[in-house]
Amino acid sequence: MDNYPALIVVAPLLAALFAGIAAWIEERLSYPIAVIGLAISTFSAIMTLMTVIASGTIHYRMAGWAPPMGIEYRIDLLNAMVLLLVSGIAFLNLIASYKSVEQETSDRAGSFYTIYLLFVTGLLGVTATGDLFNLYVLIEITSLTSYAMVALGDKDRGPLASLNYVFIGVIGASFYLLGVGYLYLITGSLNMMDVAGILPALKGSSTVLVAFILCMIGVWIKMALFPMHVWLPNAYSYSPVAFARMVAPLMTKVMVYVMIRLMVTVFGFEYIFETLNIADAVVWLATLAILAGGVMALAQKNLKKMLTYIIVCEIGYMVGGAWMGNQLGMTGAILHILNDAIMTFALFLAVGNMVYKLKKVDLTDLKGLFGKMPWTMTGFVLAAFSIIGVPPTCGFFSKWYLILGALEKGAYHFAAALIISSLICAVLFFKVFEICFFEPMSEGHGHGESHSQVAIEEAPISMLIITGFVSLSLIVVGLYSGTIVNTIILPFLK
Amino acid sequence: MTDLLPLIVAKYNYWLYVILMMIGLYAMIAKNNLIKKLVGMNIFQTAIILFYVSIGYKKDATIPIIQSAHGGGHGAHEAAIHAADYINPLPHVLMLTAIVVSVATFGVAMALAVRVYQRYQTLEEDELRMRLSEK
Amino acid sequence: MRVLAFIIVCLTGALLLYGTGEFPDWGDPQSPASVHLSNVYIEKALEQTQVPNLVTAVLADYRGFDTMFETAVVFCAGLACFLLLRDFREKKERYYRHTPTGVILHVKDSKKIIKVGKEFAHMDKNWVPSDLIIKSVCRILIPFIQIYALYVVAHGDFSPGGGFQGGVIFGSSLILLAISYDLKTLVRRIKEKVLGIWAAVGVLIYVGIAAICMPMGGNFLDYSVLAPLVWDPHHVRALGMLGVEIGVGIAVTAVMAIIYINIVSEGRHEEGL
Amino acid sequence: MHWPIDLIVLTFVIFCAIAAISVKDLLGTAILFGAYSFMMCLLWAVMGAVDVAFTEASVGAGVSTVFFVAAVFRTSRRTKD
Repeated sequence: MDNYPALIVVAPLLAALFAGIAAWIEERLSYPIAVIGLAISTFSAIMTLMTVIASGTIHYRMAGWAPPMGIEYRIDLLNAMVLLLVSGIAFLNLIASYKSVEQETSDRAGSFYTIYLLFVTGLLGVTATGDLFNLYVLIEITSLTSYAMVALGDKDRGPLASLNYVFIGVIGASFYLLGVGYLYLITGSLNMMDVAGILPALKGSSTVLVAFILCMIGVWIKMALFPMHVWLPNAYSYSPVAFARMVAPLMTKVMVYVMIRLMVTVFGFEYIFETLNIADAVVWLATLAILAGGVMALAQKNLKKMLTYIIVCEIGYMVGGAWMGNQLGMTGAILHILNDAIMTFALFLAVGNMVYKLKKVDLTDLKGLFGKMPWTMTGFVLAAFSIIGVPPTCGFFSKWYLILGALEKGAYHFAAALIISSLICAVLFFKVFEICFFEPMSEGHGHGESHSQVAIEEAPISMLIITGFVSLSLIVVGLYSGTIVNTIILPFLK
Repeated sequence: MTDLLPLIVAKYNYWLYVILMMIGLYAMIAKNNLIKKLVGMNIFQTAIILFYVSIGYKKDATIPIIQSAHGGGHGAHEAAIHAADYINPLPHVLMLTAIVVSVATFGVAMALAVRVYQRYQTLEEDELRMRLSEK
Repeated sequence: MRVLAFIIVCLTGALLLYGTGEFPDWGDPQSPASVHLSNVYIEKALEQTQVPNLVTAVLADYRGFDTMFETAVVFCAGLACFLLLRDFREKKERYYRHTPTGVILHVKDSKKIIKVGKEFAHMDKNWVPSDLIIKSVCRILIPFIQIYALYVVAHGDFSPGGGFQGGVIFGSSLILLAISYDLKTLVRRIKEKVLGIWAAVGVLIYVGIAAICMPMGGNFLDYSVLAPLVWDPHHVRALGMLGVEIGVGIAVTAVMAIIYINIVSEGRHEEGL
Repeated sequence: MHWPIDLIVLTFVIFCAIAAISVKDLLGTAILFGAYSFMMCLLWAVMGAVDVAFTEASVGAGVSTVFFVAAVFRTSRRTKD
């Protein structure tokens, strides 16, 4: 079977279509179809990752045409890792969300799964492809699906938030498309490797410079880097929980991946850090993003909104690390894609369980939650520790690399911002813990006894198992981060 | 004048696509009505399509349909095909896809606009902002 | 806001104009874009795919993978419109028309449903007497438009056109039916369920043809391995493209109708333009 | 020698675009927008992009305008800018 790379993307697409047909004929069939599709995809992703580690980069030619003419999937270590991450998270989330989809969008569950699968297809395709234009089409699939989902979640404010998201999303995608156009005009090719081969000869060209800036702006808008972040908090907090749990960890990370791919593979380090002198400015922008994200998170009263601002903050980490221009920073950024996806997923899983039981998650609604949902809160605490960066969890290690990278470059402001933002996160989460743990449900009797008296009302078992599994994997990934760096990231950067 | 004309002809398309893009972008950011913004969005996208099509144009070349083979005989393509005779087909292909994507986005955006109107009875941004702050 | 917009627009414009400085001249046959890849397509496509329309050849074969996702985007848009707008609740107020007398009944209670038949007919709220000329002209035109649409799909290999354009034209013939008669006529003739399934089936034809290539021993989308399945192995790629274009056409037709019906009736499928 | 047609049509396109975003009646915007799309289609046909022109004629000037009119029918025609 050499077709695993194609199967990763095609299995969810086929499943989406069958689920779409099933939605009209027998709606209950949609869910098992979706599970099968994503299971195949995850399995193929695991096989692909193993093949890549064992025997190096895979080239898969779509329609059998040689690369610059046809579209090629070029899967190296970084791709393979992100592919497994995306399909794995989508699969686990799908298993966890059966109940919450039933609760939130019961009458349209079939269509929900179809859109969900199409979104996953888009993300996987963005990650796997080796063609600049194909990337654009797939970005549009992910955008269209998320527009629909945002409007679907909150019936009241959703449509307006979604329409604003459409405007910003289209500007972002169009800038990227324009950048690709400039690249095509000057090189005559769309394949990433082919373009990368031609570009060094055109070093001083203003067209290449403009192409680079346009692509970067487009990708930054899509990943919600600080001044372009306005769409993200509303969009993510209004979409249905089952979707938010997947889009929050994955969408921005995949866009960070796209940025790293453009930097490393297409334009090349040499061009970015030696010919251009904008790395310092971008690191400053990332610093600002971290601080602004942290401060705005402090101001929120709703748990979901607060977490979305933390995402804005985390994007700053990764962009800053990638633009540090040294190996340590890049290692940190790539490791943080993995870690941040898992820890955001764990956080949102816990929040999803809370929403399932409480309906609203304003901070004041969380009183006495430790007693009511002990397992969910354990997962939440682990994930929060990881975001803060407490040692055995995985969040610590990527921050460590990022700080080392910043110190090596001499970007002390970035290192300081990282530490400050960790403190802000600590303050934020301890505020939440305080409410959940010490403030009793109603008229309580102090903190000691209250949680033995409150009846335990946990989320369904399927959601809890996934929450527990993902929270534990935070520690496992943390302990094995040395292995991940040595087998995947360092060989990739060489 | 004799020097100016070739320059204008050589770059006119590219300049005007920039102007069209600026019009579209301006409408998207500054206009108050959501439907007007959508029109701006579409102008923005067509400007990009114009840019791509301009890349593909080649002087003294014909449309990218190979003529000798019309009717599809087996031996018809024995006559040599010169690349210089035909316009570059690749940007056209890309733009077909881009047009489709833009109409899909347009349809979804229109559906959203209808939903927004159902909820707030207006599509003017300032009025929407007022409604939102009232609650 | 306007000042800010103006500044952003001017900055973008300046950036883009700066980029045009080193562009090759418009229509220059020696520009990199016209030399590097396109020559290979122009010289090889007919020989390799047996399709004289280079755009179709590149669209459905060399870059068929893009087109597959483009179709998925269309499907996605249709689904999104359906999810956003479709409203299954019955309308409370109804209007009926007593056919023999022309009297209009306004029923406010949703439980009282008058049987629609010979005596009574459904009517829209803002009803206008239908124009005989428009009705008859459209009635004559629609079949021809549809045949033209089929021609465009089928002849996409040889002349401009293809699945997408044909699908849009077919879809607009359905929309024309809804506009010239009324929305109910269209909804009665083509059930919503049929449209929904068609949209998915159209994309499925595309992905299915592409996916069959994998068990047959080729890469994804590699039509050439389908040769044993078709009657004319020499033209297997052209036939593969035709199949794919038919899928695109079906999907696009259905989606255009879905989007129109949902927007114009606010998702109630009862009355509209 | 296509460039004179190209120049003239391009200028028309710009006029249509400006008019479409500045007219105060949304139905008028819809029609001007259709005209804009059709001009674009003409331009692309002149540049030899027949497939793109065909698509734009059926999509931009056709179906998009219909969606537009449908949406205006369900919302409002009035606008302040």
